[in-house]
Amino acid sequence: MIGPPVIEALQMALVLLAAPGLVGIVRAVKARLQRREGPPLVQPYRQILRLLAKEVVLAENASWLFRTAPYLILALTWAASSVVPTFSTGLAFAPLGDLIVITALLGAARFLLALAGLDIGTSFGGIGASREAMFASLAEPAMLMIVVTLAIAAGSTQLSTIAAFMLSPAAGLRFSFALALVALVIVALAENGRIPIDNPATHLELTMVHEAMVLEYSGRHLAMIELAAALKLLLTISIIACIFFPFGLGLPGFAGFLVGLLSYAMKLGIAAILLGVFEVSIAKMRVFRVPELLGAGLMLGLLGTLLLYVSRGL
Amino acid sequence: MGLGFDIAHMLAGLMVLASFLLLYQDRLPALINVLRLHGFILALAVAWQAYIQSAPHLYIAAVIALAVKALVIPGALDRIVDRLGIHREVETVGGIGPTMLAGMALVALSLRVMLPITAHADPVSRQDIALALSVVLIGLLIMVTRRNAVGQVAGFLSLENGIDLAAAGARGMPLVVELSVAFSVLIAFIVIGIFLFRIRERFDTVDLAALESFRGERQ
Amino acid sequence: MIVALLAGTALLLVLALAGAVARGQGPRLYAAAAIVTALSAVLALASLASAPATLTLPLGLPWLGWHFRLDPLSAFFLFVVDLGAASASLFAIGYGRHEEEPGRVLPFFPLFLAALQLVVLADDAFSFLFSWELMSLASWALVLVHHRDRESIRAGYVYLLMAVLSGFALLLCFGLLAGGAGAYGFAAMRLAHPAPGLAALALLLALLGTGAKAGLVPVHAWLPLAHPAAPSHVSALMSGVMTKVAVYAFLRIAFDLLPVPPGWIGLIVLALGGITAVLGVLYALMQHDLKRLLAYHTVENIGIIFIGIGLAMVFRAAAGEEAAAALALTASLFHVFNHSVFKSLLFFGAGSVDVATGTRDMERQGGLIHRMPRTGFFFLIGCAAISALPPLNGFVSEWLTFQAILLGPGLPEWGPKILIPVDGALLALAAALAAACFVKAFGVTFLGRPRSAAASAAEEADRFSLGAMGVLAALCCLAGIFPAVVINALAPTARTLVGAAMPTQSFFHAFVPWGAIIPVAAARSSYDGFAIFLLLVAVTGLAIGAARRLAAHAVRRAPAWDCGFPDPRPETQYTATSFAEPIRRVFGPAVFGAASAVRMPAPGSLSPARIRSALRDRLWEIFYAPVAGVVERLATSADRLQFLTIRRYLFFVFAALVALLLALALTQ
Amino acid sequence: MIPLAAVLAVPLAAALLLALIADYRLSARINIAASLLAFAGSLSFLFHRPAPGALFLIDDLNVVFIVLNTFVGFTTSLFSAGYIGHELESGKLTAGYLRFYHAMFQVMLFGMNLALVAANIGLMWVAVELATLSTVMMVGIYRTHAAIEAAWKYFILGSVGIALALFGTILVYLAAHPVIGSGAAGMLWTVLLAHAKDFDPALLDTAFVFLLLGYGTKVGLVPMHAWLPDAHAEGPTPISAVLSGLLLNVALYALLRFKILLAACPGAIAPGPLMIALGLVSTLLAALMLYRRRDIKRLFAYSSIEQMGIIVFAFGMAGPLGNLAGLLQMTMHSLTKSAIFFSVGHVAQVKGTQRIAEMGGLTESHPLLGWTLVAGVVAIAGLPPFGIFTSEFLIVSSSFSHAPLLAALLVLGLLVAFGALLLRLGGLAFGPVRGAVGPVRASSAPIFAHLALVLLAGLWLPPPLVAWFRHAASLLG
Repeated sequence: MIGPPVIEALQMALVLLAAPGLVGIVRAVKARLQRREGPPLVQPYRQILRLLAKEVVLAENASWLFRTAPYLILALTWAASSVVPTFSTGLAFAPLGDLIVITALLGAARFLLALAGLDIGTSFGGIGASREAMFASLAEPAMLMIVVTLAIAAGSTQLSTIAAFMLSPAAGLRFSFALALVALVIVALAENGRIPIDNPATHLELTMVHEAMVLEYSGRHLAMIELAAALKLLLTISIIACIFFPFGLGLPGFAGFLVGLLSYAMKLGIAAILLGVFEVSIAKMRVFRVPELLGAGLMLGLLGTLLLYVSRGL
Repeated sequence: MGLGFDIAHMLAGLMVLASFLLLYQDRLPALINVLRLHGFILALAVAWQAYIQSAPHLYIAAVIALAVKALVIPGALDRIVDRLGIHREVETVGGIGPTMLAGMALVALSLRVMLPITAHADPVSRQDIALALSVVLIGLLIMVTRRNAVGQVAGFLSLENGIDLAAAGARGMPLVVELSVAFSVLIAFIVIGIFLFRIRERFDTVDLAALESFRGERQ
Repeated sequence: MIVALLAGTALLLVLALAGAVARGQGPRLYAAAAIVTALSAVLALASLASAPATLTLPLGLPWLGWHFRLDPLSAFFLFVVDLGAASASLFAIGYGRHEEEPGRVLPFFPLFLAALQLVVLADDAFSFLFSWELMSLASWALVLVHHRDRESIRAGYVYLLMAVLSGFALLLCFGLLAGGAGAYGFAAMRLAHPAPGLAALALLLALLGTGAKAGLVPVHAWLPLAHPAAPSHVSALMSGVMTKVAVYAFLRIAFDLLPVPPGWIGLIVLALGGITAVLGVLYALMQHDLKRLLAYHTVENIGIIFIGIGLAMVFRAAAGEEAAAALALTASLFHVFNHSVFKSLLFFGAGSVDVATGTRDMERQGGLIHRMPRTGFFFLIGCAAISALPPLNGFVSEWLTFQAILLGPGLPEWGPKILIPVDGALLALAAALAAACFVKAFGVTFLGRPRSAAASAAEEADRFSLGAMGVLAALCCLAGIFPAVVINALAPTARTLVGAAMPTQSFFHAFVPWGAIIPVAAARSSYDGFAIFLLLVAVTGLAIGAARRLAAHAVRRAPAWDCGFPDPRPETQYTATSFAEPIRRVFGPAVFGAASAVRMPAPGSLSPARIRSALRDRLWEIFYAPVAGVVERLATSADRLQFLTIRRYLFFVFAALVALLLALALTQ
Repeated sequence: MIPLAAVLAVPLAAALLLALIADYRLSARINIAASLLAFAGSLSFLFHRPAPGALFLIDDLNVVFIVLNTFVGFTTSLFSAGYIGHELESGKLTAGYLRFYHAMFQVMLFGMNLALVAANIGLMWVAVELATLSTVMMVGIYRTHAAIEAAWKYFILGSVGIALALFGTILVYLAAHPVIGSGAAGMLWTVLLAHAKDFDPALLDTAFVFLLLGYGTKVGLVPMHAWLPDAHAEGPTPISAVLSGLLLNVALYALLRFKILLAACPGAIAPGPLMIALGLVSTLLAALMLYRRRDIKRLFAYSSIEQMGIIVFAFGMAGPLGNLAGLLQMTMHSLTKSAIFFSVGHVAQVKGTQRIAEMGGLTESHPLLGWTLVAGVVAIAGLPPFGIFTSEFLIVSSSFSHAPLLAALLVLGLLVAFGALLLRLGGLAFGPVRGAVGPVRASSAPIFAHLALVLLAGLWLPPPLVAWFRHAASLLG
């Protein structure tokens, strides 16, 4: 009764709308834990609207790349999120790409963002871009190793298939998956520039990575960037949820659809709370400790792959 | 035939002996004298071969040997020595004793190589060849153990005598005369060469060590 | 068909002669070369699926002759060659005008093109090696065009030496295959069944020979020296095309001439490919000479291609894995095509920048996107493509390679089970680092503020150069958006090599209403470049439209914010070196033995702080320096023989004589 | 008999005539004319040959050598005409020496031709000695310290070699004697070959040892090679060309003849291994020696040793392919190396020195010389499109299948040698211009003639030529 196109449209709208809210929840949780009043949950939405209303202050030597990048970044992130089964597996765009494609789309967004950081020719833009490049050069392989682990286990890189496999008894409980989960969490933190890799709240110059790249943005451009960042956070959480906690996915009928929606909302909420708790309970790392962490992530991914052979005679 | 064989054998043996004498000499004048003797014995040997092979053209070869090898060239060498005033010792490489031992070894080697294989060649040429080979080898040995040009020429000359002996010993070998002539030309050139160096006043001595000093490649 | 192609080659040879005699006819010659090669590219494309055609010319050895053969494999590579050649010639029509000594380029450029074509068409060992060496020779002459600077002379030296090494390796390989009787025809070699050990040795020799030409680590050292030294259109040919010809040679020998080799050789190729990919990109990150950076990226991409080939060999050796082998092979062939396209594009861009700013040093450039917008745009597309970003072509081939890697664990043996995922990690690492490297390449060269007067006065490239770049950029996009077309075109080639091909990718697939490519099964994995492209366009349009409708339109130009302390001096920007610094700190100590020392001035002193960092080329130290040292030492000791006395020389003769006589005496 | 007269009598007569003529221009022309006549005569051998006689024998094997010999002799005389005039002007030679030079040139050609057509091993020996002596004269002609020294070294080593060769010849006769009996018949190729199967193999072995070392000295095989580099470097360049292009071949020819003889005698040792060993040693050592050379002519002299090593290796490997490749390589080397020496001669005259350090950037200052030098080195390195590529292709590929290790060693030598030559070429032909940049007045026709032939051979070998080579190769067993 609800065809894939409808679900697809619903999901794309949903993720875009839910993303700032998710950020709001995380901030609220952190504020509470820090005994602060903290901003209201809708603050991110207001922020974006306010930015849209403001004029754009453009650096003199900004090129067309600098001006188009925000839209492309948002588009890439959004397109990636359109492939991830959030509350239902029956997505029209599912065949567009698999987990690797999603990673690549996010990589493309990062590529553009780094270039935008370099475009103005300020030292902060450079610092952000070069550090982002270093993080990415380790985070992406780690991500792909996780993909390999899952692909070997599930015999597929298609998220819907993986989710279905994870639901089936064939999956069982495997040590490899635990490793993969840890690695994926590390990657997710790096991708979204969360503590301990980066601090989204800071404007203390020398610790900035993501913020340093977008330092020159303002007005609607900045709005796009912010939205894309929020969307990315939601997207990574959805991926983790879809792979490791696919409960309530792919159930038949309208009831199943509703169950999917509810469980998804629940997952997002839990993830937001966990993230908030995690961020207040840990300190940010020195930049050059990060590669070690990400390297550990990569190794975990690879280890997970190799351990699969032990756990199941492939 | 028996006698003929023995005499040929004796003469060849004498040449080997003379070669050893050459090896032993360490003064140029004496060296040249022994060389003279060497050439003289060669002439005799060739003549004898001519007689027992009844090959008249060998007599010519013998005469040439006598003329060139026993008289002309040693004389020339004498003159060089006089002109250059190098009656002093020949610097030999690695004393006389070891050299003599090496010579012995060479004779043994040449016998070992030759005697078995020429089994069905006729005995005269057979032993001739064997001894000639040892003369040749000793000649080479002399060349590599003498630092002085004259000494080396002497060595080369004895080497060549050995070859002449072989040629004469090879029964009925044609062109022997021509070959020995050609060879004498070679020797003549060598001697002339030494003269040239002397006359052009480029080297105050024909000591090759001095001649080696320059290399075109040296900076 | 083949006759027409060879006629084209002959025309190129005529052009070479013309180039030797004609003065100031550069543009005309290049135009002619462009037309000829474009035509033969079309012919090659047309004969991709046609049955093998052969031709024999009475050249070379009379009893052998020169054999030519056009089968799907050679047709594909001929297309790659001619595409690169045509675009390079087109580019050179404009670019060549800036050459100060065209007389050193014009004779050898067409000769080089002809040799490239002949290698691909050759069908016997003699004509193959003849063309192979001719190819090296012509490109050597082109490397030496700027012969006054010592660097290019050294580059030429190392280059030709390695080229001759590779030639000898192949010669020995063919010697084995031909046997004592000298059956040099490839046809005979196909029929001959050499003993397994022999075949393995031949294959390893082939790997050495072709690897040394393709730039496989550790026999890659010549590549980053030679490719930048040549004029840029030649660099593009050497990087984009000549290395592919080496790949062709390996495929020809390993998949066509030899019987199916054992799997362990495939694993060796696989391992070499992974190492090459990662080391190549790491070295590239450390460069700030734009063309050298690109050259090192050629090494990386060759590594990726050989990963695919290695996978294909492993699958081929295993029973019943033809489909997987076909997938791996198709992936690497696809990447061959892609790399030839975007590497040529990037070298053209680098050449235009070189001409415009008079330097290849990125540290003296910047902000060129304002002065040369079109070049910048095309170069950006090239960067995105080589960084494997969807929806461009580079991503598709690497995605396919990954799909092949994901099939590896299904193999029974443990070797591939372990090694293939590790190679996957290496491939992923290489891809990610490549993206970082091209952020640097584009960002430092085209973005930011000019770092030199020349850069701020740069002029946009001429229309021919732009045309060449535009064509290639368009190809990058098309091949990425419609990968199904390319994959289907590659099917015959794959079938001739591994006896199977990927499932035909119908443009409107039955399963999904889009152009998804499905390597194995829809449930396993699929990628739909066209739909993603459409989606991106739609979503971007949506975002922009929304911004237009909802947001304020006001735009104010102002000085950069830069946290309130903007500094007008361009020196304050990040340089190429500083951009790569974090990665250098991560990988440097292990790979380059990097050492860096920071000297901070005393507190209060106004003298600048200095950082001094040094890299060492470990590979050179391990593989090349020792060999050179040994030869040097031997040469020095042998040289004493030149300065002995006559007596000593006589002694050698004497010793030789006695030794031989002794030997005789003992043997009798 | 006319052709024979052309090949032998003409040079001899010309030598006598030239000894009388003072005007060097005239004598240079006569020199050319005589060489041309000899070449024409040798060409006629291709169509009909005089019946083998007691003194002269012409068969498929030595026809190859004679034609090559007379042709290179002719081109060299052309080159020398332009070259020697400059020597006179630059005062390095006087008119008197020029007269001597031209006479000796013809004597040399006569000696070599005689050695090639001789049917009698004794006669051949005499001829080789004659050729040697005449070249010794030529090497020393500049009367400089270095020249006389080089000549002396060449002379002494050569004489010892000659002596050993003669001893070997005598031994061969001795081996033949029991079968053939006394008399001149015992020294005739044809007769010897016919009865070789009955000879005492052990005696032949010993003979071959002496012949290999004796004639090997002339071929320039290590360890008897010491004379070669200096002789090439210190003599007039035409002589260097003749030495590399011709004399080495003549000695090699003698060696090959005796190899055939041994091959025909069942019990005798296979000469192959010996030749292979000497060839490899020569190639490897010469390759190493190339690195430290500072004198351009010495450089290419050592490359000749290397090439001779390859050729001897090929003949040692034997087999139809090996021998064919050997003959081809020998021909190509003669043409290429003499061409190289021609252009090197011009270069040295322009620069006024032979020191490599004092010449550079030739492709810029003298494009013609520079590029011909590049082409020559590329050709000698066995790269296409030149003929040596073909022969090296055959040698390596055919030997690797049944003697992998040896072939690998040979390849190693080739690589090392190429490294050295390429290193020098980089400085000579490219890079900044060094040394004088005066114009070249002598003609480059001989260079182009040779290179064109080598290029043609690389692209297309006329089938009759190959058939003829193959027959010669089959003679070599």
